[in-house]
Amino acid sequence: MDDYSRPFFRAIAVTSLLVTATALYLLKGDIMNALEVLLTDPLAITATGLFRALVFPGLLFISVVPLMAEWVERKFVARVQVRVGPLYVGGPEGLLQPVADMFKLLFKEIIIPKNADRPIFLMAPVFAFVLGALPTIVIPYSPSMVIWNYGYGVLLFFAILAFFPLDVLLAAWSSNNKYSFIGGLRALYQQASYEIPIFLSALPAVMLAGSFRLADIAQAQSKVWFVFLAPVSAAVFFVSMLAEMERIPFDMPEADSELVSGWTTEYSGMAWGLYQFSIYVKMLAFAGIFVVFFLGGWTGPPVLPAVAWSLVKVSVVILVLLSTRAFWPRIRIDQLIRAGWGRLIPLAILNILLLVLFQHYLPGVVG
Amino acid sequence: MNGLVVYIAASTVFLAIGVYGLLSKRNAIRIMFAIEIIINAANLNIAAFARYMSYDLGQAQAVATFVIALAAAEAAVGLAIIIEVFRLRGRVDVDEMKEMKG
Amino acid sequence: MDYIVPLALMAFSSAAALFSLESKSLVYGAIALAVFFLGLSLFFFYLDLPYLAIFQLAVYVGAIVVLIMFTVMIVGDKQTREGRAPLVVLGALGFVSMITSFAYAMEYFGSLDLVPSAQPFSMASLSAAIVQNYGAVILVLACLLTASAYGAIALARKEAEET
Amino acid sequence: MAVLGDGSFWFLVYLLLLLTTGLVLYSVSFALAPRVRSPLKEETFESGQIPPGGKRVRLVMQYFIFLLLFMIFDVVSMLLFAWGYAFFDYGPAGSAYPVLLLFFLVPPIYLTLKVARQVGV
Repeated sequence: MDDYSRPFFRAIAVTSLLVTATALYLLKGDIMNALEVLLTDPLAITATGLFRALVFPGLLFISVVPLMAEWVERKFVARVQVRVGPLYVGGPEGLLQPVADMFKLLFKEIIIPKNADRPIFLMAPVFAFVLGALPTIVIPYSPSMVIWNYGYGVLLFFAILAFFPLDVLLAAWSSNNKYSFIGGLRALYQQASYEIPIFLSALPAVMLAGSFRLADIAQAQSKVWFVFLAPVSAAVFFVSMLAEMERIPFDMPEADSELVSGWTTEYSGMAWGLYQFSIYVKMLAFAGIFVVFFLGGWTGPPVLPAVAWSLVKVSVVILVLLSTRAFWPRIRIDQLIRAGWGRLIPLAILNILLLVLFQHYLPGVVG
Repeated sequence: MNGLVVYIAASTVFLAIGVYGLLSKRNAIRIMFAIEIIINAANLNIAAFARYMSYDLGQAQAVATFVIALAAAEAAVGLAIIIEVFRLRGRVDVDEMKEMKG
Repeated sequence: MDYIVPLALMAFSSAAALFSLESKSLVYGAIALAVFFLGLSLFFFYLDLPYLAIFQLAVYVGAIVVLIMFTVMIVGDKQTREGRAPLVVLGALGFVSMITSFAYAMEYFGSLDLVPSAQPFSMASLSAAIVQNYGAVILVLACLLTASAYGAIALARKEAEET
Repeated sequence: MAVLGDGSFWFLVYLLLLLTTGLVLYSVSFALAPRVRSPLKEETFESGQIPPGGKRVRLVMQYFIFLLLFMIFDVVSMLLFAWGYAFFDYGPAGSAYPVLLLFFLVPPIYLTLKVARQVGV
């Protein structure tokens, strides 16, 4: 490390120390409480808030799932393309390859390009990481297994989502690279265009359940899953989800054959790693909310516990999301925008109108 | 003294900052900033009075959301105008927008 | 203490608002504007009006700031000429007059014996307001939004034709 | 007035935890990774070409109209959530104005798509 990067390092280190201290100060009562519970009744630890924030729907879970998802994706795509994929690191089938990748990224240099806007360039990945992971706070995995059972969870989820284009645009602009900026603008067009189908196709779930609380929405599907009452909306939501995450049929922002690597072109090392992580953790959040909106959350036959049902559904949705990468070609940006405004929004509106028409018959089936 | 006074003070300060920006800036985008700040000052007043005067909170929030909707419509048209002026003139000073024939 | 949180939010937001108007770079100004909107939404959260707070975040930070940022990046970050001396004086006068009117407002509202109403906000009352009381307002709003959409499209149309 | 009620304490905690994680990963990377300055490395990457032109070029913006439309729709769809919350409470009559609001916004989409097609976007 030379003089040139020392101020950044110092600033980041001091900030992280301050933030850690604040978190510890806020949590001191809960930590003592959790320790006490751990000593008296270890199984009851899952009911404490600290466990939720740190382990299960919280930090540990959302950092393990992206690593697993990356491994599954690489294996899956490799199999489809008649390759073997990761093989050597960590026991069978290269299971620990993503962990090795993470350590590799830790040791790679973070290059700051010439004429870049340094404060924005360096802080954008951290905010992307936070914004990508924050929506998972409202997603319930069972009636009680949720970090914050907020009464306005649906709106909060979408509000946090709305910050993402801003971060992408700033990252693209600050790296002072033409490819980055084109990629950033494409990401902006894409995420802005597909936010509306997401809103409008999430509306039927709220309409049917009559609540913004995600746990209530899942509970309302104890009789019929909303995917059967609002199938068009579910389809629209799924496609918009792919577009919001910039997965393969819609990955114009980082079209590697045209735009080098889109808006992440100038990012290297852990900065790039944080971006990649944020994309995968966003996938987890989206899969979770898709399950809650349309696939009934934790509801299902009582052969499995509630949490297991949620996890099974979320894994299935993530698998389907990942598999698109292997099967579909990339479409063009104008086709994408035309499809979003000309097809998906009218379809979402159509489903809302259908629900209004059949309003009289609905209360019987909504639990 | 009561808590409402703090909100009125905050609202006044925002309004004053907004008016200052509106009058002293040349750049059309800066003027846009000032307008948004003024609209937000009004919204803060609506919210604070609803809470302290025991008005119906639902109606107050509905009115505030309508204000935000108007602000969004205004921003859409305003930014379209700014882009158009920039295309014609190459800069966005309001002093130079003497004729708007398009 | 009842005043500390609003006062802190006021300092935070007004600093952001001032920075958004006075910063050298327009991009940093737009970021400061986003911070100002965030401060306002914290105000609304503190007043226990969550729907309005989240609406503020989604619309202002999610749409308006993004569009402003886009415009700034198209128009160029660097400032054109800035500041108008006679009007700065006028602005200062406006500032003073507003502070004076605030003093008068204080005299009235400060003397009242007000406490924040303890009623929790229920979403049902907002829905009732939107569906029952303000149906006609929604219609007018629809007309206005449509008109502004038409206007914006008509303005942007020429731009699209030339590129 | 609820400041940290309704479990929003955990929102703050979670936010801080995420910030800590991101910043710690970042600072560990800054501490461990080597840093060697060289003018070639800091040149912006444009597929091996020497980057031509000025610092920040102005770029095409033919989809600007869709952004403007997005702004209008963002407001409308957030407003519709307030109606969706009480969908069953007011019967068909309550749905009249919101549905009308949706219908009003279909022509601008059509017009925008037409304009976009005219200019060959």
